[in-house]
Amino acid sequence: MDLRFTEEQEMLRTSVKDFLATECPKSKVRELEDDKIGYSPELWKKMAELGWMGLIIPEEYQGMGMTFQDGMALVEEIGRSILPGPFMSTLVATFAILAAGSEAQKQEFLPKISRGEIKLSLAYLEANGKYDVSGITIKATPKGNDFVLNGTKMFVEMAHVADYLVCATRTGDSAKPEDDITLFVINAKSPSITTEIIPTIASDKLCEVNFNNVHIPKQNVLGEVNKGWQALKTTLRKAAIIKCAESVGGMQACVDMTVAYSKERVQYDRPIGAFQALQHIIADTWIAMQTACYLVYEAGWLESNGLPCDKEASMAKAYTNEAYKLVSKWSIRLHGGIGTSREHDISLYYRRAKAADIACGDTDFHNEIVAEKIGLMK
Amino acid sequence: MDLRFTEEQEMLRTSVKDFLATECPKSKVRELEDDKIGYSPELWKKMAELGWMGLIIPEEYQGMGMTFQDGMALVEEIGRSILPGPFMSTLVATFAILAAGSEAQKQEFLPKISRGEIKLSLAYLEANGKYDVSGITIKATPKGNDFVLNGTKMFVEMAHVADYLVCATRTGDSAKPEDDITLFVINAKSPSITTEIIPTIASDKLCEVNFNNVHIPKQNVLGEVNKGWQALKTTLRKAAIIKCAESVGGMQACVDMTVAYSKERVQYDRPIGAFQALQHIIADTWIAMQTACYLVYEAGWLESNGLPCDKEASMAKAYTNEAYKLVSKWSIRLHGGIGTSREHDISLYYRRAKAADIACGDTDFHNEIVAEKIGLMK
Amino acid sequence: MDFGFTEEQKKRRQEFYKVCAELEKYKPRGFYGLESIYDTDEGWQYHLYCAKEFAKRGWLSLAWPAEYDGTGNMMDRVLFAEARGYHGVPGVDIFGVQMLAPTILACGSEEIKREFLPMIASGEVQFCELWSEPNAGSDLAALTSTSIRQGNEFVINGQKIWTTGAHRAHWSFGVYKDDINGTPHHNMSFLLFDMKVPGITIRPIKYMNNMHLYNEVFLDNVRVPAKIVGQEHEGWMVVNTLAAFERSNIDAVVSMQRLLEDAVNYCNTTKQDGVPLARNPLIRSRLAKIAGEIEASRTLAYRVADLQNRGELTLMDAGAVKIFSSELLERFASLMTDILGPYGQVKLSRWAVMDGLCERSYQEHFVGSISMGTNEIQRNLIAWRGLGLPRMK
Amino acid sequence: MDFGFTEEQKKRRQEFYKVCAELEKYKPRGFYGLESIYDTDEGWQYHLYCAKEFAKRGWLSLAWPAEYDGTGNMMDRVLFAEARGYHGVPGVDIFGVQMLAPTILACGSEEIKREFLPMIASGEVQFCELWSEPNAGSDLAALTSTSIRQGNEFVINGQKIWTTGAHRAHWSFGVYKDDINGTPHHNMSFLLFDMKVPGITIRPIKYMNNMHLYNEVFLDNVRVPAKIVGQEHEGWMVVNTLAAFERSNIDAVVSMQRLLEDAVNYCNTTKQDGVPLARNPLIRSRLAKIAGEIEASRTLAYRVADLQNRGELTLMDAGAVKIFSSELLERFASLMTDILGPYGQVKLSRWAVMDGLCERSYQEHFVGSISMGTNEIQRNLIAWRGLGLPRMK
Repeated sequence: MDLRFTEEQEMLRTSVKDFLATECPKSKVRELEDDKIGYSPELWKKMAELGWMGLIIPEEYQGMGMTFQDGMALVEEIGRSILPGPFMSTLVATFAILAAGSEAQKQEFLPKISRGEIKLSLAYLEANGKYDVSGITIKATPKGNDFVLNGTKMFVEMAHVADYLVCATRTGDSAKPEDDITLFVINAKSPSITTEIIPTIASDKLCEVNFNNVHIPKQNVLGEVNKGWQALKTTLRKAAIIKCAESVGGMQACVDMTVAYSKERVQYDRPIGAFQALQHIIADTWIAMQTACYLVYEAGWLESNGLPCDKEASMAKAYTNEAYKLVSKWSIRLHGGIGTSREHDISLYYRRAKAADIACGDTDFHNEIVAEKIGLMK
Repeated sequence: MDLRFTEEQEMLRTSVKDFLATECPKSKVRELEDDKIGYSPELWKKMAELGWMGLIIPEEYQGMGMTFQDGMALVEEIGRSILPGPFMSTLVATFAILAAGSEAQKQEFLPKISRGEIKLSLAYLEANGKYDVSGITIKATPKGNDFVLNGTKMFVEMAHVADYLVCATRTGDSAKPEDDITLFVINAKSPSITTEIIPTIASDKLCEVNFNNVHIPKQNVLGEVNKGWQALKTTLRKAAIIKCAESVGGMQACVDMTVAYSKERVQYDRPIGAFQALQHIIADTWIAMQTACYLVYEAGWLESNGLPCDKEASMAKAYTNEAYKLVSKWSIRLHGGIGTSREHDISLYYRRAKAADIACGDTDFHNEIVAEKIGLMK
Repeated sequence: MDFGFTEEQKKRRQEFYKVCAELEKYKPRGFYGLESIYDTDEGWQYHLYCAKEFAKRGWLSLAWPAEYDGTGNMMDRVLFAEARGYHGVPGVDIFGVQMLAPTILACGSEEIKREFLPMIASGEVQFCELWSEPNAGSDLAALTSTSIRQGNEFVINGQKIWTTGAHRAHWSFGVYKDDINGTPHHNMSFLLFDMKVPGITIRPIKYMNNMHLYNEVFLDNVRVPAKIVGQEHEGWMVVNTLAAFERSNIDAVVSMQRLLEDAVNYCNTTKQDGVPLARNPLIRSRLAKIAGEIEASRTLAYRVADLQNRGELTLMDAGAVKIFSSELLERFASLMTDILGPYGQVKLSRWAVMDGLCERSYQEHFVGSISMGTNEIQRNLIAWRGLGLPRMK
Repeated sequence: MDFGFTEEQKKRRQEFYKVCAELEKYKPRGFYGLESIYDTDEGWQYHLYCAKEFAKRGWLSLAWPAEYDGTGNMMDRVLFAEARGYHGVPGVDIFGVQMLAPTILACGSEEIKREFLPMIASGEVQFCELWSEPNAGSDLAALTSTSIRQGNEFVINGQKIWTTGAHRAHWSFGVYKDDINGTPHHNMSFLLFDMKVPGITIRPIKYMNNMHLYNEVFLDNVRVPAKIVGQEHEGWMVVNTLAAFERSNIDAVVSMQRLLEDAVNYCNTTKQDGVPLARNPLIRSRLAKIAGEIEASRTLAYRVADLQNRGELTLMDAGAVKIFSSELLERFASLMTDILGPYGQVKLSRWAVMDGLCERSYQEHFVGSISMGTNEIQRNLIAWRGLGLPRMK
């Protein structure tokens, strides 16, 4: 047991932090929130050059071949700095290709992802808003050498700029909702696909995506027809853990900013950080952040080592959801008026904390998984 | 609208407070906790002389004819001072007789209650631990001019010294659980009844009561056969509100004691009450107490005026359950080591807060009633 | 203890509800709370329209003494606020009607009363509060903007911040140091002036969700006639009088009742797997808890009104309402966004549920806990003044 | 970052669990936690029996350096604690083994080490901590009991309070003012002495549930040989060293894992209306939340052990574990008594569910949040020392 980041990870963290401080300051974040596209292609190119998109992709596909935990270290910094754009969505889709892709598919997509040539997203949720597998209802029907897809996916991150969508569909009528899920990699630029940005609290460009008789060649099935659930489950679990890493970074930023502000801001002739009631609140936010950290790190270690971790991933996500909302809420409270303003950075985290809570399953959803995994009878 | 106690109530409060301060100091409370009988007959006699048991009984039955709200004012002081014994159990049983008793029954029991000659208790819960009507399962079967009762009631307060039990039984097999409830007034001294004290957190003498072929004359039916539910429901609602009044008094005592202690106790060269973090905790306990107060007072006013208040009573009980536990917990925390000791008074409240939470329906039970009453579809 | 209303009060309440229900019909979509009053022109016009309707009926001066055309009973104000809150209708200037008017009644000279009370009651003149400064947020004693007397005028210089609605208001009230060398708490005046006088620059400060509520107000040799509430140099006392009125603002409390009904309705009509959300035991339990807390904050507001009626309101009681109701709104908004699932994050749009109000509340609740003296300051006041705990030097 | 164990650690863990499972078979009914060790003779005998079994295997000196027969790895201590916590088995003196031994290793002279470490490792000598005084609870600097040197001896006078297990312990460690006129923090010594020397009077202080855990200890001209840990007059430094070991006590953390399993088992096997409690969505949600928090406190305990292994443990990290785990136990106990309904209040008896452990925890959790420096003091330390927030004068 050694609960430190590796030296390599520490270097990565520092470089990511420094890079984003220069390339994506908070003024840029705010600008991208209001921007229709919502990301900076130049920045994307630089990130690709640094190898970020390929970080966890094996070297044989032109990635850097680093571990899932290394990826978490990167994403933690992204969460700390806040980076709008299709990085996270592409990463999650990459998990799906790694989990289910054939060798040919990996050869086709992973090098392009590594090089930053394509952006992806996972199309999972639907209008019903359900996080579990029964929420997937849109049907792909075989027709000749194609499948034909109709229906609507909701809250698809950055779909409006994605080149490909990894889409979870239903290809049968089995009684068990897990049994007839099929994943496709779909060219998002198809004219039969329309996307529309849903205005959200984090302005993070979640989209409604409509599939209107989209023809998908059979070779675009990711994994086997009707057998997509296992790979999707793995993908969603990894997505949840990596989202937690992002939140952990965000929480750390909140605590750091609040500590710094409370040392500077003077009221009643002393820094507000000298007031014991505020000290205790700050200490509590630090504890919430710290406990979330190690839950998340543990889940990440298990995932990275291929060990079973459905329970730990769900514990981490449920806990982190609430911790991030709590920490960012108190950070605003402690900043006072300025904290509620758009020109101050702290509310960026508060709004993202809510988005992070929703992404990859909310607290109730994950707690139900935990309930099962600790052995509570269904 | 006038949210002050009446002058009469204020006088009553003062007299109860002064009386209990002299007659039932905390040393006495502790003694009675360890005592097998659990109450002081001399004290009981004095209380009767003051008219407490008959306070809310109409004058025609030798009571003082005061209102339910007046009763709450009395009970609030009992909660503040802590008074072990069969006062509350007798009061609750009195509600049942008032709600369902025939004129003859009222003539028989109420004057004796007023004079303190008999002690009563409501036998309601069973081994299944359910608060709702479906929890009542023990059967009374007609036999000649009697009913024959068999079965076990649980958590019957002070049953071991009660002269009579008001017992909720089932006298039919209707599909609707509300439909065949019958209430009886039963002579608790019958040799076919055995009682055993269950050791509990508040040492408040909750009993297991076994009915072994107890013959009950038909004239002891309270209200009509199979029609007991309405009266029982009213009784339980009044019991819940009056329990809240007791808790409100307990909370006030907790806050007062903690404020006083924090002004006296010196650490780091100043009274601990000067530490802001503790000030804020104390302020929060005060707010919790204060909010509970007015919820409870409102429910009591509605009840006292015969207005519908199932919703408000359940809101008050659910809120007060949690508030009292919270306030008494923090009161111990703020007292530090001494607060955890048996020789200090504060833990008496903490233990009673848990008992109060359980008595007359816990938080989930009452919140479910609230859920229905605010219109959430079943 | 009597929670009941007189027959007259009941009748008046009915009237309040009737008028507010009518006004609700004209409410712009997504109009919600204080923020919507000041953010858009449409919202501001709607607010003024409602104000006129209320003024017509004498409802902006409800709780004032009879000599100033009021009923003299705070309970009327509460009942009116309930009706407005329930229907989500604006029209009552929280600064002019709710804070300034009672302060003037308590501390104002007859001259000030005769000039300003009718102005406020007319609904045509809206106020803002020139209060906090960049280095004087909670700590108002630290303010540095000055008002220097020159004959019958004051010359004001300085900078105010977090001024809600400064970009809309016609008049302002505020405090300024009028005696730079004076002893603390005896060196400021509480002044009223027209916001259209020269020398005032207003810079918007956007709220985190981009709404325009707050402003910075720069005062550069602003020359105004001397309209003082209370004594010159003794503005601190006036500030404290006002603070109690400010914090016992119960409109926010009662508006939650409506949000609860809307939430119940949403849960009854929205199905998941064919089952209404209302049957989800987690939702039932959580909404029931919130409902109890809303009822608690309502009774606490009644208590405040009752105390006000007898002139017994303390900062402790006012602070309790403020703390409890602002933090309740936070919990409620948080719960509602949870119940809505992925839709909890959606802003007013064709995808929005409940017109995006939950997403908005999730951000706007901070207005309650931070402004008008942070909840932390309120807790200090409860501890110090209410419970008599020692103040650390 | 590596949360894994070596093969050797896994093997050792298996051994820990095996032995503890065996020892559990002899556990008296209702034996639970620290309190049961000291309360009854039966509990104390069981504790000593387990101690002997552990001592035999060298497990009381696990994390000590190899030269004192340990493995030198804190993780072994954690794994051992997990096994004990899981099986609810005593046998490890929290004062001697968990606090004093590491403190002696860090600050003790070779002479002290050679005398006391084997004593502790034997499991035959149990310690108590003479720490708080009536007017020095959290504020240890305020203590007034004295130890005056007379040649090779000290004469001790004063009064200690909240001394856990003083009525059972063979030896004590504690701090006393050894220089009444000395400068603060350089005027006390950390002394060890046999509790059977003359002049010691022990008065029980019953816990709220009547258990005998705490004592007052009166020291009246107690004459003891000078056995000092650290330097004379410099006991304050030793106290601070010990504090970190004290607060990172992870046994309490891991014992919750077992309570969780018992709770799950109870909910699976107890039916209401024919349906297991486990299917109640409220119970599912609440137990799941607690389970996540237990896991969080476990990982935090691992982190503390990891830091200790590198000598990097700070009061901040130790305090976080103490705060989080003690308040978690409070929430857990509260939840469990709720789940048990009316049975949540029942003490060990024929009506008790889960041997009345929930009712006990509901009271005994305060031991965690109040002793070893209240959680409020811990929060101060995190703010001051950990986060560098300014300390108000």
